[in-house]
Amino acid sequence: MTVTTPHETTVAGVPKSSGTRLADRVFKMRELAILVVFLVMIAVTEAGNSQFLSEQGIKDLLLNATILVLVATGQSLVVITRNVDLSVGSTLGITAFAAGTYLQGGGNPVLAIVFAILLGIGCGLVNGLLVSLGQVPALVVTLGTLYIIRGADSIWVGSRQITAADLPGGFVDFGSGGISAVPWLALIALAVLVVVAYYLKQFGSGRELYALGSNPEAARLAGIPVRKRILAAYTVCGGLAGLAGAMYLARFGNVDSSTGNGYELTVVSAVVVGGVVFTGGSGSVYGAALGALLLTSINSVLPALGVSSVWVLAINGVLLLLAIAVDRVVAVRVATALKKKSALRKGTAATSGPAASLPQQDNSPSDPSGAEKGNTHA
Amino acid sequence: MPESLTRAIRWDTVVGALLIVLLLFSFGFVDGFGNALNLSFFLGNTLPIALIALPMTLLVVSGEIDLSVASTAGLSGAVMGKLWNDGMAIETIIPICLLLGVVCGLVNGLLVTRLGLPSLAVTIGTLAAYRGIAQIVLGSNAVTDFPTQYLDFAAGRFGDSFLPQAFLPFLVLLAIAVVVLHATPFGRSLFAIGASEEAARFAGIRVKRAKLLLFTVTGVMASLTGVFWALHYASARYDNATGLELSVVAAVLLGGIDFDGGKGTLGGAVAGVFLLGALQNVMSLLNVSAQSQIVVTGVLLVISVLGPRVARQIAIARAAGSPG
Amino acid sequence: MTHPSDTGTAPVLALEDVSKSFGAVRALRNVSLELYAGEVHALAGENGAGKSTLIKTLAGVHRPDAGRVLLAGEPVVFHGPGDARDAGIAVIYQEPTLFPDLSIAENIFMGRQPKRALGRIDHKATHAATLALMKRLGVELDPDRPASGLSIADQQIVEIAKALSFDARVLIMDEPTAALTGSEVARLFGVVRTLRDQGAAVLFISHRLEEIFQICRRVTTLRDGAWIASEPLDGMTEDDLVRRMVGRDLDELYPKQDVTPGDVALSVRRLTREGVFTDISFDVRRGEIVGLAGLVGAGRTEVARAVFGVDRWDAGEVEVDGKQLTSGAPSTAMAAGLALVPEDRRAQGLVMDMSIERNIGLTGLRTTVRAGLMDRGAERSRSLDWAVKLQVKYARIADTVSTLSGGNQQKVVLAKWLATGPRVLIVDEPTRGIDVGTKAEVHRLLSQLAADGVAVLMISSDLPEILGMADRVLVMHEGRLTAEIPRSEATEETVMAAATGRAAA
Amino acid sequence: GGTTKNDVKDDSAGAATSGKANPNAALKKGLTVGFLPKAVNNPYFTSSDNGGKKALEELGESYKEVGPSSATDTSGQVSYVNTLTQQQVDAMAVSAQDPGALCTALKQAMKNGIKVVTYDSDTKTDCRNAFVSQASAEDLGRTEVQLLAEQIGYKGQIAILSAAQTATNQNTWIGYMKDELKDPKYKNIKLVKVAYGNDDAQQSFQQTQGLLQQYPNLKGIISPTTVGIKAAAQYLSGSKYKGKVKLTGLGTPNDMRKYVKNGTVEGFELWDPAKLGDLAARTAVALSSGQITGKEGETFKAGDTTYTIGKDGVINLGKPTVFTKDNIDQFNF
Ligand SMILES: Nc1ncnc2c1ncn2[C@@H]1O[C@H](COP(=O)(O)OP(=O)(O)OP(=O)(O)O)[C@@H](O)[C@H]1O
Ligand SMILES: Nc1ncnc2c1ncn2[C@@H]1O[C@H](COP(=O)(O)OP(=O)(O)OP(=O)(O)O)[C@@H](O)[C@H]1O
Ligand SMILES: [Mg+2]
Ligand SMILES: [Mg+2]
Repeated sequence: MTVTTPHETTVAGVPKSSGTRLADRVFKMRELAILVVFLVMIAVTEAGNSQFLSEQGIKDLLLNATILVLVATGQSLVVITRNVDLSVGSTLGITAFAAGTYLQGGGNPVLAIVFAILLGIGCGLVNGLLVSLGQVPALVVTLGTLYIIRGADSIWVGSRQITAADLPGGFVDFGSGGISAVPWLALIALAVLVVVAYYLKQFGSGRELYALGSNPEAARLAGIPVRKRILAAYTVCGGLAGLAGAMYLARFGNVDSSTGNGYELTVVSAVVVGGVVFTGGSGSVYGAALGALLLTSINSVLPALGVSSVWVLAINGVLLLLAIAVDRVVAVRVATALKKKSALRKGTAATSGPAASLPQQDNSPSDPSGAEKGNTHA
Repeated sequence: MPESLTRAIRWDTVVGALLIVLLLFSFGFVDGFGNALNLSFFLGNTLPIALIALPMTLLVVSGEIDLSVASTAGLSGAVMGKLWNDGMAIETIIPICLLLGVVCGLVNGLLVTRLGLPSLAVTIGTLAAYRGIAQIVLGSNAVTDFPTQYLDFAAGRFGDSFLPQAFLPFLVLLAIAVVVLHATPFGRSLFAIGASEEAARFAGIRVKRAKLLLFTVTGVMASLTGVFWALHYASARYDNATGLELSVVAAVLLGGIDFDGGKGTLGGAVAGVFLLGALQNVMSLLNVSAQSQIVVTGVLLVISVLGPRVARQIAIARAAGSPG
Repeated sequence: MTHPSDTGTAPVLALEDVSKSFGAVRALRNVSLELYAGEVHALAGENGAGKSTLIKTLAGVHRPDAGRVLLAGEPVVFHGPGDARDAGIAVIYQEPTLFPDLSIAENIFMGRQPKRALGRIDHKATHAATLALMKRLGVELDPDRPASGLSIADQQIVEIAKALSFDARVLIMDEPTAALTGSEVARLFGVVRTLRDQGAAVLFISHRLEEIFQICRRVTTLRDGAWIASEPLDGMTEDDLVRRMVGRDLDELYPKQDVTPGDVALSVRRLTREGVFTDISFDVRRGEIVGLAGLVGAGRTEVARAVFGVDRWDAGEVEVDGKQLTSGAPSTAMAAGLALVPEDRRAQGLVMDMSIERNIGLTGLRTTVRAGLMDRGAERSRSLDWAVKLQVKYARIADTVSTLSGGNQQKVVLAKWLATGPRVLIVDEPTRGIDVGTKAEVHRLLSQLAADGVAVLMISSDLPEILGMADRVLVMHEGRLTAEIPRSEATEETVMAAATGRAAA
Repeated sequence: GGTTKNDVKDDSAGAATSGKANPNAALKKGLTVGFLPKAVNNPYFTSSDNGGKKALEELGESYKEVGPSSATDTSGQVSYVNTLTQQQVDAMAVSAQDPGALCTALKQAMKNGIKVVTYDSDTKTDCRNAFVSQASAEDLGRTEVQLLAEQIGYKGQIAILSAAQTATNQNTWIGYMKDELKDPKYKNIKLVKVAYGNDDAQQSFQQTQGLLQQYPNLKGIISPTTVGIKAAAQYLSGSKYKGKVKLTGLGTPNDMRKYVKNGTVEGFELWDPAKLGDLAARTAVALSSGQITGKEGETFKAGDTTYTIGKDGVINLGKPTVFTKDNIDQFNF
């Protein structure tokens, strides 16, 4: 069998072409798009109300976002593995109350936070064990644990509540204090975010989360410890929900049995708006954090602009739809542009080959420029 | 894959059996359960969930989800209240509300099929949007003075029997849904779409059209439920039916419908709905607190997925243990 | 070079009396196999003979019900694919197992990335190593592009690169060449020979017998899960091998009947899909089999997809029997009598979780209907008819297709489309992964269909198949038709020349 | 033609009354009274229901409490009315989530001989026998404006932070607040906005932020809901507005103690929820015993006080208590 080595000449150099960089940019752009939407929104609000970006205003914006950022970061880890944790709201509620109870009895604030995280980890472990060892659909299981944890919380807490008066003053001040406009809580959330993002990008086990979300069967065949990774993702998610619970306590000073009720939908919205795909394998925690920032800011922007609260919910929903639609449209546009670009390249290559046998080819539109050609072959 | 298949096949019968066992137990041992009045309460209160569960099952089988149903119901109730307050005839209002349901469903469907957005994200968005519009439409008003013959129909029962009057139309809708899903080519194609959208497209199935249709039907059923809700409870407020979507999802999941799409039966879904409803009724009669009821619901959900799996493991272990 | 088995050293990897059942299906029955360092060993057998099952047993995916796996003479138990990998066994599975969202480089090195201090991934080194692998295979794939959107062939290349990156002592390849054209195969064999010479043991599966003879030294044959023979290939003929596999003599592989082409049935005019293919025009007449050849990535599949309507086209026209088709509407194409057997059977051809019966039934939803409801009896008999006609090997017609062997899955796809009684049939790699016996059967079927007046457009990367079956060969190169060669003039040389863009036709 | 609003007669003319009252009838013993709050687990309702429980124990009746776990789960509350009906309690005390939604079920209950008392939040008048009002809505609305006006020196912009937009009691109070503000002595006070925090801590929090950003010159906020005032106080105490923006409204002393002491809040008011529950329980028992039927003008004795039933079957608990840093330590609820 005679074999000729193909296309060495025509396609050489293609891989290093602009395709890569463009593709790279597409990924960055997803987060960029949200950032732009966010900045525009802030700018418009500031224009309409100069108080908005006062020191207090910025502080409020950051404080509002921190708790959601934390939970959304954890949730992203789980969603990346093609799972979901709907019980985060319940976990947040029960950990906040537990930390509060401990502080009420005169506990140490640092220990209270550790305690909340540990309890969150416990909840995460339960979810993780059920999902990974039981190999059952995450949606059903975590909807189940959402109810179970919430119910247990209500039974335990009853009608008790913890108010700021019950907490050490230092702890409550920590919840609203900070370095000028930057609250302590925001700094903690930022630290967590950066660490998680770095881990996901730079460590083998982090990449494996993406791999097993992208194709679980292939992950198993590649020898990735699937169950261990999923368990880890849920555990971190639970731990972060616990940390968020402690911060909720510090921030609002005020928890009862309904704390965190319905929070899962907000978290899922933030993650989705942030471009983390529900079928797993793609998205970044920075995106999720931006999504969280965007969502909480909408809730500050509308009142600040004096929009009647009657309108807030509807506007919220429409903005959410807009955000995901714009994100999608941009992604599709860029993908098309990319394709066109590679088409031009292909066309160039084709005409650079010998003339073909079919008559129609003579009328093919001439390719744009020699420069383009030079590029591809460089 | 084969595991989840066994789940779909076996679990809906298990849920059905559980429902029957629960009913028998309650008739025998729970004071006040068996009388006609209580049964009519139980059926009437479960009806909204059951109504939405019908199209939701079809939607989930085809691999999509609609979380905006409760908001659509709330919106149609709010519009109904508003138009009624404005003096329009109820006979005109109800069709308008259903038309509104078409629009709500179409918006979801178009966003999902035309823009290719994930339905979970889209319907979380419309969940907020529709509820928000309801709030704009009706504000803080609560409309309660609907005509008595309509209220009586929605809340009443046949004579002193246990059967709510609204239950018959539901049975008709149920029958239609069962036939559509399990006995028509359209239903068959839904299973194919849910299991593999691409393969379905390559088989010439009009995937987008089917999904758009389903979202629309879901919208209509949700708005019908909204109308029913407002009449059943004689109260149209913007926050009617808040949170109903989670109840529907929980019930449908309990009935063995796989949210990955392509699997499940309507029988299972409906059994799931009435199992949860009956359980709540019985637990209330037995003075189980609301908090404990939540826990029971959660445990039931976990068991619904874990149970079949454990049973399978045991079966395998037994097969391995026995010689041959 | 002396044969390794003669030197008395233990085999690197061996199976001893291994059995494996799936429920009632006995996929392997007391099979033994020995792999020696420095040899390329072929595994042959019909579809469903148990080849992939054997490989998965070696790879730790399946645990054998009975029998042992021996590594360098010592019995081992692999608890999972990871164990086998750690033991130096690299596997290319029959179906590509890529992570669509990750880059090619990450796909190749997942779980084994080069590390920097503190266990962080060295992204640069990963990139460089990937480039080196691509060079070795002679392909141009960007290490940073995501795996999603790669053609089946490119996916297969990535799989090969992944397996090579292990520097494994045992390399197992389950039909790695099924989607490749001659040039890639030649490259691959070059690499395999080098590995062999460096002392690796290679297990190779292919339904293209000439490939087995080209590169392998010994062959183990399976039939219905049972071991038939392990013997040197020296002195064997293809017919001998086929007889071992099938248990009987084989019909002619390319039973092309001569027909006089009738009217134009499929007419494609100046079809363009931007960035994919440009200005494609051709006709297919009744009774004709037209081959569509080209290198991997030439755009043949894309043309087929557009014609059938699963993709939109940007310009041009498609007519079936004089009826214009609309862009992007498979249902109208089907109604006009067009059928497409797609390239990727797992994603496009089959609903893997559905039964054989319903998969075949999927194309007949409009015909197996009575009073608007499904006629299950009609559906079942239609499916049974075609499953039998194509000799699909199954336990029960209600089993899910995912339990079938690769080749049998392909037959189900064919059955599904032939059952529509098409007037124009487009088949994209119709015999990919199909054993020789069945392949002859499929060819006979295509030929018969053509004789009955069906217009057939056959896309295949198997050049002998194109040359053996086609009345006319169209050749594509980088998204354009570059040649139209009548049967009399079609040879490997003329087709390859046009396919690589060197045509002077 | 069809059925329009005009065709429907307003038949909710007065409280559902039947039979004749016998003021001298002895209180029956061994009755079962079911309490159905808007939501269980709500501290406010827990205190009031406990008040009811104590009263019933004292009278020799038995007490039970059922209820949904969410204050917006109206259908859940309806099914609890049904449950109580099923269980044949003698009377129920209900805090209605919705004025209309419970009607069918409550009427059904009354048809079965169960006496229905609403407390804290009323239904339509024909769906219950009597309503125990925590304080007259008019009193509440007006006194809150008076409280705030005093704190800000009868001058400046003020806002209201309410609960849900549909909360009937809130809306009635807000109506009286607006009416009170028409008085010329408030001519320098401007009500700029009514915001809704939906009785959710976080939302109330953000609504407060929004109010302050939108109206930098805001002088005071009235929050006639315990959740709202608590969230607003927490925000103010952690912000630069502490002490500068006045806050008043309805809150519980335990919730608000810290903010009163640290100067965020000068004064707020509330009735004693335990007394509310106590009166609801005694009213229910009186109804069941036939001492009253719910008609205007009937009187009955609850504890040491004699109450008279007002128009539409409304019974008023009395004036609310105003809490300041001087008296707050005397209260614990
Ligand atoms: N997971 C499974 N469940 C049930 N049956 C299976 C499963 N995997 C394989 N089989 C059955 O085992 C037999 C052997 O299949 P296998 O895939 O090993 O064949 P093969 O020789 O690789 O065929 P091909 O050449 O078509 O790839 C077939 O009858 C197949 O249906
Ligand atoms: N699903 C897809 N999404 C995006 N791009 C694709 C997809 N499938 C193929 N491509 C790209 O389109 C181009 C044409 O591929 P196509 O599969 O049509 O070639 P082909 O001639 O059929 O080759 P073969 O079938 O032998 O792989 C290639 O560059 C390929 O990478
Ligand atoms: Mg195989
Ligand atoms: Mg192809």
